[in-house]
Amino acid sequence: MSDTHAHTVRFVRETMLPPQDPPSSQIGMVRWGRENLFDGPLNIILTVISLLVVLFLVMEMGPWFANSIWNANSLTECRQILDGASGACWGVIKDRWPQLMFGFYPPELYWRPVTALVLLFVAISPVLFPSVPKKVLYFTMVYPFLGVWLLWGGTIWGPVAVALGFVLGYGLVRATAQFSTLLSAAFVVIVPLLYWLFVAGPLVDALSAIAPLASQSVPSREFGGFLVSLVIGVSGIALSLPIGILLALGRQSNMPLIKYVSVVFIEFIRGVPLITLLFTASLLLNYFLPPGTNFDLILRVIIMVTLFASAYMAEVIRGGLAALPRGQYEAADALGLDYWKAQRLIIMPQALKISIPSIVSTFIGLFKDTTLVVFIGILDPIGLANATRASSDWQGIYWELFIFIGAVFFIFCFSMSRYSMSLERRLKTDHR
Amino acid sequence: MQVSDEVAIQITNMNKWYGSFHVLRDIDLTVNRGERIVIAGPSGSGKSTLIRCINRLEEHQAGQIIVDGTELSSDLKNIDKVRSEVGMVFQHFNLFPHLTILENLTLAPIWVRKTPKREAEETAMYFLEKVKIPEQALKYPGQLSGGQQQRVAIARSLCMKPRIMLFDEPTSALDPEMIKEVLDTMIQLAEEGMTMLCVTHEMGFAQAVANRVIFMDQGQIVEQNEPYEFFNNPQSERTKLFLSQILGH
Amino acid sequence: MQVSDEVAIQITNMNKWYGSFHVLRDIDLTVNRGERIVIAGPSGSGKSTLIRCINRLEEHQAGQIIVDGTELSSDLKNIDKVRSEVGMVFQHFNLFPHLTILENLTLAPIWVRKTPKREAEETAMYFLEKVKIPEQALKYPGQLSGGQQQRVAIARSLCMKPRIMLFDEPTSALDPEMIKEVLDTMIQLAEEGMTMLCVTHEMGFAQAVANRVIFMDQGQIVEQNEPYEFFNNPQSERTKLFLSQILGH
Amino acid sequence: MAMVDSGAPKGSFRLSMLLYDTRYRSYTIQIFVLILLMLGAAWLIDNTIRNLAALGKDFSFDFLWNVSGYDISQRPIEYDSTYTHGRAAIVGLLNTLILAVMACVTATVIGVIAGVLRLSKNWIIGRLMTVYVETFRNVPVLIWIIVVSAIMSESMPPPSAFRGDDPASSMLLFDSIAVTNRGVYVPGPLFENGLGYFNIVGVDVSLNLMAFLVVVGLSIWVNRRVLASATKIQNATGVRPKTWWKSLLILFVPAIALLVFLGFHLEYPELRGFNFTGGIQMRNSLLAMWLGLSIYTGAFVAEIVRSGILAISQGQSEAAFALGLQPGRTMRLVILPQALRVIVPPLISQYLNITKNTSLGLAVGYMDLRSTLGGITINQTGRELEGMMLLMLVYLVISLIISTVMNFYNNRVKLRER
Amino acid sequence: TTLEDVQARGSLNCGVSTGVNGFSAPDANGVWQGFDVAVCRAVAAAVLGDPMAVNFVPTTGQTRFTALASGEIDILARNTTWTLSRDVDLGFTFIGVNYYDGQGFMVDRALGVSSATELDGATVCIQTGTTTELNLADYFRINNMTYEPVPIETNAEAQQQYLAGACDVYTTDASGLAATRASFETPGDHVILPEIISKEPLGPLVRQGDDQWADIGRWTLNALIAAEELGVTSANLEQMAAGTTNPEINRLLGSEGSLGEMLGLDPQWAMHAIAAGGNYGEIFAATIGEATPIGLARGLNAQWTQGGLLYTPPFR
Ligand SMILES: Nc1ncnc2c1ncn2[C@@H]1O[C@H](COP(=O)(O)OP(=O)(O)OP(=O)(O)O)[C@@H](O)[C@H]1O
Ligand SMILES: Nc1ncnc2c1ncn2[C@@H]1O[C@H](COP(=O)(O)OP(=O)(O)OP(=O)(O)O)[C@@H](O)[C@H]1O
Ligand SMILES: [Mg+2]
Ligand SMILES: [Mg+2]
Repeated sequence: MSDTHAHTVRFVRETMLPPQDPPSSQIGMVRWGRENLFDGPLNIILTVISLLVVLFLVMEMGPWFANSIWNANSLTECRQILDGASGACWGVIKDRWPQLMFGFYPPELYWRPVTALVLLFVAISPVLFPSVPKKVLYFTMVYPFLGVWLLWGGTIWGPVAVALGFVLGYGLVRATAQFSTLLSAAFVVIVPLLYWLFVAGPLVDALSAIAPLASQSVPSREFGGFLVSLVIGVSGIALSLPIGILLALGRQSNMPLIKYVSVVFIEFIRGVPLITLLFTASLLLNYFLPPGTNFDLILRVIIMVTLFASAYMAEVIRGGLAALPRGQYEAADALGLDYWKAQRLIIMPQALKISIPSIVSTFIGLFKDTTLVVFIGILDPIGLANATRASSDWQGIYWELFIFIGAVFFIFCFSMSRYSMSLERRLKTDHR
Repeated sequence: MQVSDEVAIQITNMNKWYGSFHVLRDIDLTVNRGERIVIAGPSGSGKSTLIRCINRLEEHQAGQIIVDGTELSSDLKNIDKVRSEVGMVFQHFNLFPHLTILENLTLAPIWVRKTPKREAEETAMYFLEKVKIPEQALKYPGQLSGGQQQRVAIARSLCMKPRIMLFDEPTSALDPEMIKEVLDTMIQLAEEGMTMLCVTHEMGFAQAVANRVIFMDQGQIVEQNEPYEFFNNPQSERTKLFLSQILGH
Repeated sequence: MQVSDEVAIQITNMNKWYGSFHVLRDIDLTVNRGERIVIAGPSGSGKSTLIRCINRLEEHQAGQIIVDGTELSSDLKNIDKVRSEVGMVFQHFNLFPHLTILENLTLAPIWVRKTPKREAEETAMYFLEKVKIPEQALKYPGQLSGGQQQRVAIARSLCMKPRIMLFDEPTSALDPEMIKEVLDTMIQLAEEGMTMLCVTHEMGFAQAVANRVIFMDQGQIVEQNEPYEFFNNPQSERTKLFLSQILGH
Repeated sequence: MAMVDSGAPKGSFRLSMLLYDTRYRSYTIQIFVLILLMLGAAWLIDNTIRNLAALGKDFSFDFLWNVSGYDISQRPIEYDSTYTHGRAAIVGLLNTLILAVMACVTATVIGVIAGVLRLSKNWIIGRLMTVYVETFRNVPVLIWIIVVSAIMSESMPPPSAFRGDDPASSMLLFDSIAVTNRGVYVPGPLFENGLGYFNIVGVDVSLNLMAFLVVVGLSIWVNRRVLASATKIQNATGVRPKTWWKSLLILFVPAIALLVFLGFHLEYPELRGFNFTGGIQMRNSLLAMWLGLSIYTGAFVAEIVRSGILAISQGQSEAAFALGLQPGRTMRLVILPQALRVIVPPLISQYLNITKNTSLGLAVGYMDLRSTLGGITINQTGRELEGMMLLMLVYLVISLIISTVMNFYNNRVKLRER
Repeated sequence: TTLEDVQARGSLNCGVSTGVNGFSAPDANGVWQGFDVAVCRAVAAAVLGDPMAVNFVPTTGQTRFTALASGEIDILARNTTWTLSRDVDLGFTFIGVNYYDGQGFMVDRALGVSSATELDGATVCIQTGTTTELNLADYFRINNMTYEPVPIETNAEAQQQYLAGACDVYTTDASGLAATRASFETPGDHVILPEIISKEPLGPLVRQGDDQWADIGRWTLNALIAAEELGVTSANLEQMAAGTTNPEINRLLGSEGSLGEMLGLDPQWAMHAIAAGGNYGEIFAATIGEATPIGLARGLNAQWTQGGLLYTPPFR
């Protein structure tokens, strides 16, 4: 076919060309500047505007930050030191630091929330970092009870008795495995419930009488500041996980009743603002519980926040389930695993892993939303800022408190969101 | 390779619909113990559906399927019984990516058969050796090649000591180099007398080990014959057309 | 298939850098009208970059590219002119998924060439028939198979009545069955005398239709020859190595 | 479809089939769950009834018809302290909706600009936008609202600064806009030969506004006809006639004519007594909520827009360029229609979030539904159960409407696949 | 009963506001201080003998009544105005008045306003969820004036807005106005207008239906007032408790009679209550009196013998 060819085309390169440096217009600051800052009139305008904005911000806030005062016990003192100049009075943070962090938690017991926080990281480390040995998961299972005991104190038998209920449930799962899963499921749910309702209380009393192992108890109304935000956020997410899983499964169920109950619940919760649920916790929950029941506000808030988070969690987990190929369900079926075993051994471990980044995002959202508890009189950081500003010493202070609170939230949320992004990237390459 | 007279699977007059679409029409099929059957047919002819009905991954709406003496009905106990007797290998392996190979293999024996863990692991290693990859036991599926994964999938089914094995195009998702290693494993299995139903387009395999080739089209069994006759002397027009297509290219 | 003496593309001493990475080094290439050139070479050798420079999807930093008498510089008018003369087919088709096949084909003629709609549609149907899928005109790209999509992509380029066609690995994202249908379309195009530059590893295609095969490595043209000579009598060591790899397997 | 249930032995129903037979099992479970649900509901309702009885309260919505006794500063409809609680709730609802709509619009604008700028090649603007997005996303919205409100009340001049012979501040734009720490006063429309009002179910509807809307609607319709005929000409001849000047004429001339006819003029705000009067006042509370929600949500929208544009692969614009389409057309014909499919659904859920977040109005004294019905009314009447239920119901209805719109959109633009 | 609950718990749950200078606010050590707080401490001391056995539950204008109704708190001491509907319809019992107040207005001196009747068209900062909101609406309507309400949640916020000039007028109880003004950099630049537009008897309240508990609260408060009248102070408390010539003091401090027993309390209940923070006058002086930054004069809250309204029924 090449016979129609006009001229010879043969060419062979004898020596390869070495790479050369690009022309000078292609490298260095000049090119970088031209390409990134001054490429075309629009870009030049944008650059100038941005520089002006940055300049303006620095001019406006620079002196204020530059004149920061750290050692002052009241605003008046600050004003005296500043002597008319504009400047930040960070003395308020120093003065109220323990309060903003721990609220009214007894100062001699600060080590307890701190330990609880450190142990929390240990407990979730196997989930977050694949290199952590799997054995740590046992600690993760113990942590909720340990954490509760560290934070609230009191007799150690309370958490132990509650934990026993779970052990009981697990034992029943093992024991009733050969019966119909339906019967055993009912059994496994009902027996521990009965235990918690009727046996656990007397058991705790009995055990405390025998071996009074107790630490100083701290009622939750003494919690405040970031401690309260963290407690509400973390327990909301942790408790909402199992409920969210059930709701997600319910929403996928082919039984209409269960499906619609789940859908209605999820859509209801997602359709109303969190603040109305918080008001429900503070104003209405007592209407719905038997007359005379009365437990403290933070606990009620945790209940409502858990319900709130579980609706969002359900959607997150539904996303994780949807990402699983059908083949996984079929393979489990074909091996003879029943629904619950398949869920527990095959589906959930994978779906949850896929969902971790979204769970982290949900947590960030929830953590930010905990600031709304200020509306029902819980002294979270914002609430404490208001209370601080109501004291004679600090009446009139403003920016410093909110900048500080905002910065702490930022550090928390930003690092978590970065972590979840890196996790997402890792999962993308991990998963087949 | 002996075929006994005992019936392993008995399908009578079975029909299945997806919505109003009639996928399987009046299927009658008897498989004896030790038989090795290859099912072929154009895409969409219902081969996968048929095979999936046999362990109730799909529900049939009319007719009877009796596997190893147990009738498949809506009774869960029967379904469980059948499923633990029948192993299945899928086109896309469907290994569990979050478990090691060994855990993949011991999962069902431990949780369904209640085998002690130690014993389950021994069985698992035995079958891994049989499919010639014992050294991969502690890796994760994602670290294996497609052919190795499919062999693990076969071993996983075998660990449940099934009396019947179903294969749904086990080699069609594999690169050509890997097809052979999987087929070798299957041939070995066939030689040991396992009852097998296999949907495949590997005609070499069919000729080598099948007792019978079944040709399906439009949800019905169109032709059934011994491999040699089937390939060299097809009766129906459709079969001829089909054979010319797959052998031609 | 005649090759005229008229020059279609003239590349002289062209260099391109990505940052400080020298991708294309001293490229000299003259393509006559009606010539069909296949470009081959290992991955990362700059084949795609070269072809994308020809319609200024990438900017070159030194040297000259003259397409159909128009020099490519930063002059927007020239770029528009060249782009409407040169058609390009991508590895991943890049059809517009929100438009029907017909709309995909008429979009550029209507908005760039200012063709009346009716006329544009007629042309579109003509080319759809040419790539043998006129019946798909009203479907959406997502509803077509890969091979069909790539043929639509070729038709889409042709609707602009280009004088030069560029192909960047048009078949490498396709299943084997579909490769043939796309190559057939391309061969037909070649036979009609279209000037073509084609990056491909389909050596059968190269032997069948190319006037010239260009082998690139490390951003330079290493060897250039007629297909027969190129495959049977490669000169450079690199070419030999490359050919042994792709033909060997 | 012919359903024949042969083979299966029918007659012999055994009790165990309730548990083991797939046909009955799901009923067993559902009935069990239903019983549990009803028990739970009965328990809750019984508790509520007993608690109400113990407190000596009844369950009734009569309070909605009682005189409210409190004033609301921002009143889209007529209201004062002699109206009822029900009316106060409606005022609150309207305020919620006004705020939500305003914030949705600006959040979208800010978000689109920031999202696009974040993709810009300009290094410094890209960095600035990243800083914007990250700072605003990672700090609670409540703090932003409080901070914006503080900036407004701290750094803007009070109305008194405009007073005197040598005022400390002056109005902007030829004395037409006053920016004060009580809000921004802008000129308001007045009509010399106005058409008056029309009263429907106790709400005064301005006929001027109606007439204006009708005229604008008509203009838009005519403009669409013009565009359609341009398309027709383009289809026939291939050349699209220039229509922008026609569109301008059609869109603006009739509206201006109507305004002239009605004797439209602006009423400028004027410092009288303690405050500016005349014109339209956008109160601090509204501005703080509006800006706070907009910039906070804008950061999320920016991310949505950015990822939406990134999701439309590079290949699409390359293919369009290779066909000779210019960047502007490529954007309009190829990129935008596809990016919108990706962007709109999450955007709508951001709108949902904005609507829900308007309930933070209390923090800066914005009288939205939560502050009126869910706040002062509950507090003055002690009807927290009824009030909260009503409040949730209203939010739920708004949410459902928004998500219905979203589903409708999703179904309409779904890409067809095999 | 509530008394039994409190004694079993060993601590009193007392609702206070989330922060009003001088009335209730936590100090840097997290200890609540203030005039309302002192009432809580006195009741705790009377019931439990320990003034520190109080759990303070911060409540907002919105949550305070529910918290009390639901039993979350035993007593609400949060400058709450005693009105008929609260007493009757909402189902609470006011146990007395610890501060007689009235709603007033504060304006910037520079405005040159000297009477509330000149406030037509003004922008007014009010705290929501209070009776001030209703009084304000009434007052302006009666006087045919218009105003622009700026509803604000907390006192600190209101003060901020007022100082920044975002409102011309700040209205709240006169005590609050004075307390707020006292903390300004230049208090002299602000005037409190002479009009008091409402009666605001502020007092602690308890749930209706537990008369014993209401009695305890009521008489604890009375004991503080009576102590001032009778000259019992924390300084001479020990000495007087040993017995005096005045039988009323003896009955009050438990050295004579069995008043404590009638209430179901320790005979020394009142002594403990007074020991907690001193008598009414001492508490007043320490928290909001003229020597504090708040600088309130006794005014109406002086003893009846001094021309004030404080008048306790006899202890007998
Ligand atoms: N879940 C389902 N719902 C509706 N139709 C289905 C479903 N699964 C399969 N079908 C249809 O049933 C028919 C038979 O499908 P089946 O998968 O059994 O074919 P097959 O012979 O295995 O084809 P292949 O060789 O492509 O795997 C096909 O037309 C298919 O579209
Ligand atoms: N936008 C870019 N920025 C930086 N480097 C690039 C870019 N695009 C390509 N490269 C680099 O330029 C080199 C040549 O790329 P090119 O895509 O032209 O190779 P190719 O020969 O087409 O390879 P393949 O066969 O894999 O498509 C590669 O090393 C690639 O990594
Ligand atoms: Mg199949
Ligand atoms: Mg390439």
